[in-house]
Amino acid sequence: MVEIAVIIALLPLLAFVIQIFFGKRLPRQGDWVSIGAIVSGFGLSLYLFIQMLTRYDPGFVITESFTWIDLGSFKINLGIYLDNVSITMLMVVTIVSSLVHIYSMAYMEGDPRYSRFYAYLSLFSFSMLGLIIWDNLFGIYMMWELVGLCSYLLIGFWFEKDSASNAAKKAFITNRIGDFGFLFGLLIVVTAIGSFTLTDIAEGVASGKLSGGWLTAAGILLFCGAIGKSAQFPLHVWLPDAMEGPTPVSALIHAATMVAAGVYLVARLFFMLSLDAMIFISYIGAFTAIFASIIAVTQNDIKRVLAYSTVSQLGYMIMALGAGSFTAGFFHLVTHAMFKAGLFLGSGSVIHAMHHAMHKLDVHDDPNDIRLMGGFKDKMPTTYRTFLIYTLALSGIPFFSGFLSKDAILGGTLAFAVSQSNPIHYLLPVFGFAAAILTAFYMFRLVILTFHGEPQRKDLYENIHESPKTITIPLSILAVLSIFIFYTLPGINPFSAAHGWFEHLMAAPASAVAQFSGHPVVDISEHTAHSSHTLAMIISIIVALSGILTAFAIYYWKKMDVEALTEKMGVLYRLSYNKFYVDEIYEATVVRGLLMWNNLLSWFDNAIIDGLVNLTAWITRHTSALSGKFDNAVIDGMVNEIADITQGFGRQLRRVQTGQIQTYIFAAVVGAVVIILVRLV
Amino acid sequence: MEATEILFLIIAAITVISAAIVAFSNKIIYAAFSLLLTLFGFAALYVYLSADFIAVSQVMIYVGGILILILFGVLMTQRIYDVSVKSERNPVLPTLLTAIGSAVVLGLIIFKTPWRQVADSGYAPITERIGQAIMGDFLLPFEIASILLLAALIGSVFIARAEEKK
Amino acid sequence: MISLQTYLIISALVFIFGLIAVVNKKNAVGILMGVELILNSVNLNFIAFAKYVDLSIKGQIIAIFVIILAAAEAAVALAIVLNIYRYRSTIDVTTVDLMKN
Amino acid sequence: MPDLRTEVMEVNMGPQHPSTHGVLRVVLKTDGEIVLDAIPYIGYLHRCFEKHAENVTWQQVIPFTDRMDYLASMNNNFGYVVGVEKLMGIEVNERVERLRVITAELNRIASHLIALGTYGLDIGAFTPFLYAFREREMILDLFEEICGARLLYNFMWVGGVSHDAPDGWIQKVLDFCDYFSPKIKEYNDLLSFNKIFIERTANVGVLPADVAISYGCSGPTLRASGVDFDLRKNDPYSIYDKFDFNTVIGEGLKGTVGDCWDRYWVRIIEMEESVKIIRQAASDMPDGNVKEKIPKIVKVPAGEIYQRTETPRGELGYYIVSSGDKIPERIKVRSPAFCNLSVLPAISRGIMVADIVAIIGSLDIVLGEIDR
Amino acid sequence: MDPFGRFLADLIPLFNDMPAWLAITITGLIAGTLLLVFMAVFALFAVYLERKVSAHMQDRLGPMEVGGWHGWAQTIADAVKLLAKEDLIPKNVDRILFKAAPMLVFGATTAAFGALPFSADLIPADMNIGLLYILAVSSLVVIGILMAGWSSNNKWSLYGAMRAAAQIVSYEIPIALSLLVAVVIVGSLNMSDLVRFQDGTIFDWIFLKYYGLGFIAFIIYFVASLAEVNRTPFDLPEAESELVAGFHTEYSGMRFAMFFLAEYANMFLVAAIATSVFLGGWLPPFPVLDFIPGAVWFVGKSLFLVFIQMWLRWTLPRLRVDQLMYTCWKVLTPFSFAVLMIVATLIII
Amino acid sequence: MAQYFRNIYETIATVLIGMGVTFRHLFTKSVTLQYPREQRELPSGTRQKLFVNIDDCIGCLQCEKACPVSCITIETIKAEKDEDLGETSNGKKKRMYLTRFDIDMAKCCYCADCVFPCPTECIYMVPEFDFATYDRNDLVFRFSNLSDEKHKELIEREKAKEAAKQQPPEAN
Repeated sequence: MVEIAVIIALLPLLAFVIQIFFGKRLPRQGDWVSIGAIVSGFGLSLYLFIQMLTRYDPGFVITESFTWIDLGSFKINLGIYLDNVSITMLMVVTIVSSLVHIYSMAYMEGDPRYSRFYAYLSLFSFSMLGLIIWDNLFGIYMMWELVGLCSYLLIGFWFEKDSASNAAKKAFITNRIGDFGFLFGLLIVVTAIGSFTLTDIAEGVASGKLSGGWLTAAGILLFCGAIGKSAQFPLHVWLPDAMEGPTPVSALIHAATMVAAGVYLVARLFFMLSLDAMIFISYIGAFTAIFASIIAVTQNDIKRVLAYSTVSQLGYMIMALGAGSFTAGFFHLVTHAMFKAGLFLGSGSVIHAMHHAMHKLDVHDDPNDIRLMGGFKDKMPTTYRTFLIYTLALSGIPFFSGFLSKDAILGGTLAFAVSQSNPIHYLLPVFGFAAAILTAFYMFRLVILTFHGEPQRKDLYENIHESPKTITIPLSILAVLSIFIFYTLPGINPFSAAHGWFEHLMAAPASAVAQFSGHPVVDISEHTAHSSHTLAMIISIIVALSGILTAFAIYYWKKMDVEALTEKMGVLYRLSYNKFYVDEIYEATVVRGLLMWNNLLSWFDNAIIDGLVNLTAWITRHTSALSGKFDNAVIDGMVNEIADITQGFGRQLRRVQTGQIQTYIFAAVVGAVVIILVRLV
Repeated sequence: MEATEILFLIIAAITVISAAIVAFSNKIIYAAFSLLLTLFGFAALYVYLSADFIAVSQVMIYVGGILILILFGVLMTQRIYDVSVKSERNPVLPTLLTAIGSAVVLGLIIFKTPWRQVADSGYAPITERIGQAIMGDFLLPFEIASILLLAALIGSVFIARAEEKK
Repeated sequence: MISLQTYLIISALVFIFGLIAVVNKKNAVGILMGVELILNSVNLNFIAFAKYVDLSIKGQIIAIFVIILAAAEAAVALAIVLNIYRYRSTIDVTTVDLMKN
Repeated sequence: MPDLRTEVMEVNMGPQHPSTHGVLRVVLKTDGEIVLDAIPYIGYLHRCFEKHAENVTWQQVIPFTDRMDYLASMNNNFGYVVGVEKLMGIEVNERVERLRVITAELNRIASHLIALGTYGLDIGAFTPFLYAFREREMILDLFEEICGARLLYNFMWVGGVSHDAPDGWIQKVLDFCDYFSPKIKEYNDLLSFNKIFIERTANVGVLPADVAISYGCSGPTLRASGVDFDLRKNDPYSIYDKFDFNTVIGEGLKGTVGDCWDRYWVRIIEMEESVKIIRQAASDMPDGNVKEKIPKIVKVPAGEIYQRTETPRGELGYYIVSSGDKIPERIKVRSPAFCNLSVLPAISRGIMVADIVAIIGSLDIVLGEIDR
Repeated sequence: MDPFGRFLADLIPLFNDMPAWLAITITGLIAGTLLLVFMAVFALFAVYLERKVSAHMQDRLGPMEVGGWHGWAQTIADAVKLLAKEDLIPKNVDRILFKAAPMLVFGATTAAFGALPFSADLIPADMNIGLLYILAVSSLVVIGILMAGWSSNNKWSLYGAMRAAAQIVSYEIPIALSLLVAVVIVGSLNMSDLVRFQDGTIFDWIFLKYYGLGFIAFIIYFVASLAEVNRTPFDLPEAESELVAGFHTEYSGMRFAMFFLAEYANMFLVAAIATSVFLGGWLPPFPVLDFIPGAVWFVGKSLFLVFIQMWLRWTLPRLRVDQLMYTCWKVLTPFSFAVLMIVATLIII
Repeated sequence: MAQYFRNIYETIATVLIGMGVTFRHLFTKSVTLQYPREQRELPSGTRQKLFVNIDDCIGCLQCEKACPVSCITIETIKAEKDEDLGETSNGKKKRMYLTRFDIDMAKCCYCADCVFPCPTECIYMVPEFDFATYDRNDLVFRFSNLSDEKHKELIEREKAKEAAKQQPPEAN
């Protein structure tokens, strides 16, 4: 088991090494190396996955570790931690990664750094898989940074474009801010418990080595890493910019896997979250969900819409985890990975087609702009159909996977709100539903603008063609995987996954905090959970349908004039369109603040210090003018005498300062001799 | 007096005298080559101290490495038109003071300290113990030393390489 | 007859010669040689102490580290000397006084 | 801070130096192993050929031409006699022409053998040198048999050749051709395709075609730079137009066109081409009196001619002025090796001392011809 | 007492009665004399061999006159001639260093010979760090060469000396690393331990061990040792077509003879190290051949390697300085590192 | 990277090929001749040392004129009408006493230009090449075979003739 997991992770590393050194010289630039590695990884994961299904044991855990660094009293162990969650995650990552690898064969064809691209993809796959299987936070942190690096490399893959390299830098720096939090949290944990291993931490927390405020702080700080990586609210700014990278990268890294790493981390640390930390996490998630979906409504770049949608959905997952719905959050992670990757790949297909059309017509325009599309559904039937399935899934329409997980989340938050004494926590489900309606709205806006209606640009439209097989096949596979049935088995109830394998196997881990304090962190009774689920299901269907209807009303049937609507919404529209000015605010506060501090210092230097100096000079000048009027004979003599003495003294002193080491050595030796003599005699 | 002691005295004399030549020779190249003798003398003394591994390392690293570096330094920094390259000297007085001062201090230390001496343990192969110690107790300094060497390597290459003309 | 003091005396003498070389020579390479002498005399002390006082191999190990250090020092110092020579065409340390004043 | 300064060392390479192929003196300005400038100084072997020629009779000039390029005396004779015959309007018979072509090509092979043998020596391989000499010895034996001399032949005379080929000589020549062709593979195994040799010579001393042309290079040196220029084809003299052979030009097989390896390789292939010519010339050799046109006293009608021929080193040109006397008015020689050597400074800046040796060797200079 | 002492004591019972220090001194003297004689005889023989090998490879005969049968006495005559030659010291050389240089080179080589295991008994000095000792002492040769080059007051000599120094110092690294492979396998630096480890048949010799890795290490060592002794294709320090004769351009007569002898002795030295470390030293390839004395095997194997050195010399051209360094740093060193790492890993596993 | 390994492979392969060549030659017969004991058979026309069959020389000075380096020095004295110096082997009458026929082989350039004009084919090159000497003067070969007395006598006669020529004819 463990060996297989290690092999799964190491295969892409091998591919990376081969690619980076020999890639250019291999036939087909060696793409088959990377693809082969990840596909065999997928096969092995499938094997693990099937084993997991046959075992059907929610409590399955297998760990194996060895000592890596032995500093006597302090050891760093490295090891593998396999449970149902990580096996499922392996499955998700390898499947999406395999499909993206295959997809890229067509998408990246003819790129001058084709082999380099595959090398990066392989490196990413390795680090992501490694992140999943490590049994300790240190290893996870290492891989965490490695995926960050890969993300940086891949966002900036077309570094000739300024925007791409800037986006890469932005992503990297923003992530570092979050990682600082991670690091500090790590330090708190290791200081208190003395080990990085998850099991040790669990034991430590359970035995109270880390508790109270420190526990909360550790939880929140570790979560900071997730804020950065999963693009949660204050640090979400990098993800939309990251769309400058190639679309397969967006699908793989910035929709399905790496951004989910934050969620995965929170899921891994679920056992050590105190209630305060959970509430914090939950609100961050909820706010991000609503915030990002508002922005998504007005974006015109197809990938940006999806990016903000991703941010919003990640917020969902975080919110669910924070609200104690471990299973729901993780469930959404899995389903979302499938259909969001699909959405990105679908958008990539569209962009690919647009790009080719523009290239053919020699038009220089943004191929991502949905305002230039329209009516593509006849031209690209497969893309359209799959895209529609994903959109339905994302919007939370029954019979699709998204419905199940979204419903679980909303139910979970509702139950959480009910179980808490403070009614303010009803904000969480409210945010959730609001986000859901917006999600349905903007997704259908996207679908309608892209695939329905009249073509906006006839010339482009004429030259749009369906993408090649290597693109449509991954799309179809992902579309199939977005159907409810895969998640509810052995049950076939399309409205609830409660009896499916997923909910059975991915039961929330026992909270170590609860073990220590003796009472559960979040106490939700069976009944509350059930009733809230039913309620949430009804509301969410209504909400989703209303969102879809609104979208159709505005964009398809044109019941409302878009222009007028935007006029009417005014401030809100502009806020949304300009992404709530977050970037500008950062510019104004953080960047400007630093600059201002510099300016202040320089002003202080210029005004105060120089002023003082100038003042002294002025005084001196006047004094000397005064002294000039004095009786020269007396003063001159005195002054000259003093000057001579000073000069002579200085001249003597200067000889000490020869600038030659030997003199200094001499002096040092003499000094040492004198000191030792004094001590000895 | 035993033969080994006579040999010891000869070696000690060679070491000290050649060290003196290093210090006082006017020809830098003579200084460099008598440094060879000094280093050899030291290696021989190490053998007397039953530190044969260090003795061989001394020969290998000092003679085979550092001395060659120094010779390169001499050769590269002298205009090669004449073999006799004089090395100029600083004023004598500070040197004299330094020498006498440190001689007095060292003499006092050597003769006034009551050295806690242990009986001569005789010769025993030591290489293996050194290896064990370096890989065990002294692993960290060893690793640091290797990093230091690497840094020195890179640094010296960087410093010494000819700068490209702009 | 060969005792600890014998070694200490030899080492002290070499140390003093090294010091003289360092203080007295104008040639940077000469100074470097003086430094090597000093390092060697120190090494001799370490090894002598290891044999006569401590009866362990710690002294020898320190000596090994000193040798390593000396190697690194020689490499870097010579690189610097060569660079000085390249720019100023002399390695007379009394003229290399950019730090002066 | 003063300018960046490096220690420039001036080293004399030669006139007594193993790899200057004679008494050439090259003054190297070096910075360590890097050569900043290489200036050849010549004249140590100056013997006043041109002045001599103004003081001896037309026939007596021939032994002096032998001594210019002492490695290819036949070819030196060839140019001179062809020039004088053209001035005099003599047509020699077929047998003479064929004998001349055979000996000239044999001598080309001998000269190239020396060139590649000594080149191996320059690069440090000693053995190919002796193998090359072994084969050259056989050619010299053939020469000794036909004209009695092994190095300085005085074989081609105005109006004919000094000796007719003895019985069976032609067969011996053909036998030699059969013997020699497989030997080339041996040289290739031993030297040409040796990786170390390639590393030493390929991409070293690259002589671009335009530079080669502007310095007036000729022969294998020029052809190795990719210029298709061979006087046997481009300005045929004697009966070279009758034979089927290829002009060998450098292709940059192991490096860049015009590098040392190309120059070496051109010579190797040229030997094969020469063998081809010899086989054609030696097959069905006509009978005839080789001396019938040799005048008792050569008197050349007043006039002047510039006759150029392709020697192993390149274009050897005789500018012959006659005032109608028994003695030449003026003979000026355009020496191929001189022009070839003159590119040395141009292609040897910024390379290593060892490369200088490789370049000089690949130019295949003969000081006897440069200094004359 | 060391093995050689025991060997002598067995031979001459008188030794057992002597005071220890006298016995040690006398064995030392005997060993030294034997070594010197061996070196001189070997060098003369090697020069003769080289002449003959080169001659026959070039379809020549080589010396045929002096001494009758195939000119066997030619090198002896040459040695006598060199000894009898006028002691020529050029005018502007640094006389002290000029005289000291050949002695240093010769002395270093002789000293290194002291630790060679000629056979189970015939080891002049069986140190526990013998291999390291040999490497250390033979690195002294560089100093001698630098001395010679500098003191000659000749630019070409200086070139040669600088090249030699750079070359030998660089190639010590692959040499040490490839020898370390064997050291790691055996776990000892003692020369006779190294040999004894390979007891058995030819397949127990290190060069046939560890799935060909031993062979790679052996090849790396052999190639690097060619550079260490300035043999073709690494004979740049004395490249006659570039530097005339390198560091010994100005030497003649006896001093030249010392360089010359030291060069050939060095050839034997590196071959002997290879023999004892990789090729089973004094051991016969199959135990059946035990009746032949170990020293014969040892010298025979070493001579075979010396022959290969000569063979290479008369086959190959010479590298350029940068290519030389390339070969060392980018080919031999990485490969020897890799082999060392793999072998170490295999041993640990 | 692949280039790197290819380079290593090529180096090893070509070195082995070269070693194969030299190894083969180790066993091929050598081409050396042990010179003083073994000697090569020189071809018939070989041009080594000049030789003059002085009995056939008619003193026509053709060879002296043909020599580009003037290494042949001939002095002749005309024979009296009644003197019969004999005939050359190809039937030409000799009319000259050869008081001097010196060839300085140190100067000779072995071009054989002197051989061809000779009407009696008395000057030719012989296959003798090891005539090295310690003194350069020993390389001047004197072919005149007149005895000293005869030589002196002829000189006297010539002098007398000269004197006679210078005296006015009426003195007779």
